[in-house]
Amino acid sequence: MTVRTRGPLTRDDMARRVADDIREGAYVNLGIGLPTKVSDYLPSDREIILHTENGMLGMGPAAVGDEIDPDLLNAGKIPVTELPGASYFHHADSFGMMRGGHLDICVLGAFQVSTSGDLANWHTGGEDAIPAVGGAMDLAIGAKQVFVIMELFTKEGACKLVDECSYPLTGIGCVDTVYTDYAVFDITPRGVVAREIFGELGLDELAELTGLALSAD
Amino acid sequence: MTVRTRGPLTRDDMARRVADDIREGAYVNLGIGLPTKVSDYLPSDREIILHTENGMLGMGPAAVGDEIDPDLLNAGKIPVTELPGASYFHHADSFGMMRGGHLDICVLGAFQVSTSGDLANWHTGGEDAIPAVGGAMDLAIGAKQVFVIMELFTKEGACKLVDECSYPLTGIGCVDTVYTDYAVFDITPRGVVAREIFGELGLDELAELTGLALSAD
Amino acid sequence: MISKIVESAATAVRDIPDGATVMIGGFGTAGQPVELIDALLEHGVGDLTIVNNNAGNGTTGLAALLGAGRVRKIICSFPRQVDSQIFDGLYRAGQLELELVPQGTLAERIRAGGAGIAAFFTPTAFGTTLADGKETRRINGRDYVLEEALTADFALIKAHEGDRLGNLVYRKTARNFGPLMASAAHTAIAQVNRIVEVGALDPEAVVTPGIFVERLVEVGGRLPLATEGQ
Amino acid sequence: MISKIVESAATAVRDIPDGATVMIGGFGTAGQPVELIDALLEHGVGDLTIVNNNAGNGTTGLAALLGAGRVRKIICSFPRQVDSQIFDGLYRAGQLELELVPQGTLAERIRAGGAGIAAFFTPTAFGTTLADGKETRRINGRDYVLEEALTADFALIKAHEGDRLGNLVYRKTARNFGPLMASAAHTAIAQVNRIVEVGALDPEAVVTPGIFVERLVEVGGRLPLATEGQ
Repeated sequence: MTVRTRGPLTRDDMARRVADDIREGAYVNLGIGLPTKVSDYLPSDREIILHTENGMLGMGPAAVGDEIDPDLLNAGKIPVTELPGASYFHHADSFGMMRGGHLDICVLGAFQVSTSGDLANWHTGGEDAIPAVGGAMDLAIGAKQVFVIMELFTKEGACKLVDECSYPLTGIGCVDTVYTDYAVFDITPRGVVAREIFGELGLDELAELTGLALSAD
Repeated sequence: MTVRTRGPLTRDDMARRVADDIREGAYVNLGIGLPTKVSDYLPSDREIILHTENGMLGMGPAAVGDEIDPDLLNAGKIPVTELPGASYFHHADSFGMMRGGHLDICVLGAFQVSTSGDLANWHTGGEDAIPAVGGAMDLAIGAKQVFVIMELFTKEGACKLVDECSYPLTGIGCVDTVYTDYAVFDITPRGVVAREIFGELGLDELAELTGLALSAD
Repeated sequence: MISKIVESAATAVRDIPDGATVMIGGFGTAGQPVELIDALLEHGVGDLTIVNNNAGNGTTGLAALLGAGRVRKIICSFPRQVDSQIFDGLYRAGQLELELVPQGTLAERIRAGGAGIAAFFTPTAFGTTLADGKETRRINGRDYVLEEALTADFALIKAHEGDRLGNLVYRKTARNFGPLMASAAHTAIAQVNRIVEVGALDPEAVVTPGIFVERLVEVGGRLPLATEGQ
Repeated sequence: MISKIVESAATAVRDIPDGATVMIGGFGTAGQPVELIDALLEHGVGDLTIVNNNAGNGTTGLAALLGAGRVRKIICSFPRQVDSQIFDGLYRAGQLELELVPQGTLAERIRAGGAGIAAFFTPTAFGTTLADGKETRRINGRDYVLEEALTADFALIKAHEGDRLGNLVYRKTARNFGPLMASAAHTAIAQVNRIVEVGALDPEAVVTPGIFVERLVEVGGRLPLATEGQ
């Protein structure tokens, strides 16, 4: 089999698929990078409240032109806007919201996710790499549901959903669902369930491709 | 010697004496009861900021008439007023101010104070007594300086400044100065110093009366 | 559209079951959610564990709940007051369990419960009978007591204004335990003097963000009566 | 009359000694007290321990302080950014000690320092390399890591408005670490966009009560430039 590194879904498709699973009224934190793109696809008929770790609920879209205010940034330090009903708070309160389990969903990127829900997304472990953790570990253990959005394979063809993470961990057993370009995987006590497979592959083919024991929904 | 239970200073005198020792700019918490009376004697030429444990800095005098607002009470649940520059905060922040050592002075009543600065002011230890601690233990250990204001003797003539407290403790080694109707006592590493004696007694007489080893300033 | 507004205090409390742990806001009467407590009394459940700073004043509110025999245990800092006769009688009769907690430790335990902190070392109460049996530790030359977080099934609190998202502001010293309890309870129920439109509250001045509030009910701006004494 | 107002940033920082621990507010550039950092750089002391969420952006502010060799150690959560080249070089050369702390743990440690809590059990980082060597404990079926409070000799923060008593309000997400650091430092120094009269700030909306602030200096409403990237 040739290395297939990209599945049927584009990154925008993946973001749209995650957005579909965010229900009306949810309090949601979107991580830096690909997760941020989810905000572009939140259904307009659902009222969803975005949290940013740097002290805000009710975050609106990225600021453009005159809207740009250097005191109003998201976690990626991009200028954003404020929606009606927003509130500001300091960092201890903001991370208390995470750690205390008040966020319904957080969406994170990942280097690897294990079949038991371990998350590795903060550090490659490379000797020369400068470590930077930010809010990753707090987000990983805090939200009621942790969604990971990532391509299933690295550019080199290595599967990122693994039996055991080789990268340094961000959190243990914390991931609930992994949204990839091939499928949506739920991490359950009975193993990994491929809840939804995109494109033409069957469950057996996906299991072979990933080298994992998978079951269907 | 006959039992002498009351010294030269009245309770108002004692409160005035404490007030004299509160410097310009101090953040001060006045406990329930006699300590509250200190506020009546704060020098008008000094700006002193009063904290109340139930979530306020910048507390003003007791409210009268139309000023009475059931949402604006002091720790004794008496309606009070708000001064310009006041602020409100929740209980965790309010007690963080105490515990974190931000208050300059708190003034407390006491059943007993020991010569090493232990404080007993929350519970008589009586079997049938219903315990109630409130903020007493937080105040005892939190302020930069803890002043106790109390009559030196009980009505039965027992000295309340003692070598070891017989009542249950509120805090250990926490009292700095004891303002009584007989004298002002500083609790120091070298023992109890009678910094100021009121009326006609000499140091030796006061030592005999109290049964304590005292030194002069 | 999100709306956490419920029509009545009775509706707001109707799923509180027997045996629930319920935090109730207020310092004395300031911030006491009188209408919610009355609804809880009317609702009729018992065997409750109540977390409040006090243990009831006079014969109404929390005192009435105690008097009706609905409370198994109370966790508080200052039960004895000039008008705490209902508590006093039950306690002396051995009909009510009391967990006495220093006020700042009570506040911090509730805050920890809301913030996902399991336990913390505090200097308060070290060397006193209220630390009996508790783990202690010397850290950087000072002695501390280990205290665990407090959480609850429900919180009943009183705020001044709120919007349909559950954002709340308070009035003066009626704020006290409200924001903490809202964060520490699975279901936080707020009575407010006035419900306002979304956007009417200044985002810089919101004290309890809506994420902490599950239900709110407008009780029409009634202010409680002040009581004197401790 | 109390006045915590000082005439200039230079005056505000002039007693910061060599070897001091200095907390510096800001999340990236929002809330970064640029003028105070510049004054600290000009002041010339070194061997500093800095607590900040990041480790400098570009070549100004905190990055300039690092670049001038004034910092011995930095305690932060997210040093590596697109424009953290000064930090990166020093770190790789072994000329700067790094204590990496998860952002929420950093915030909570500072808050604990201000609130007199010596240490706390947090679930964050359990089972990761950032908990290596730390005490852990299972509490009610979940695993936690013990983390100690952080305090500092000085805090440099940026607020929006302040009065002579030191009461502060912030603007939007520039609030971030400011209120926490003010509470955790022996001497908290705030630069504000505008000094207002006592009584001008709404007591319900004051975020940092003056008790936490020792000095404030007006820097004239300059807003920092926004930077993009992480």
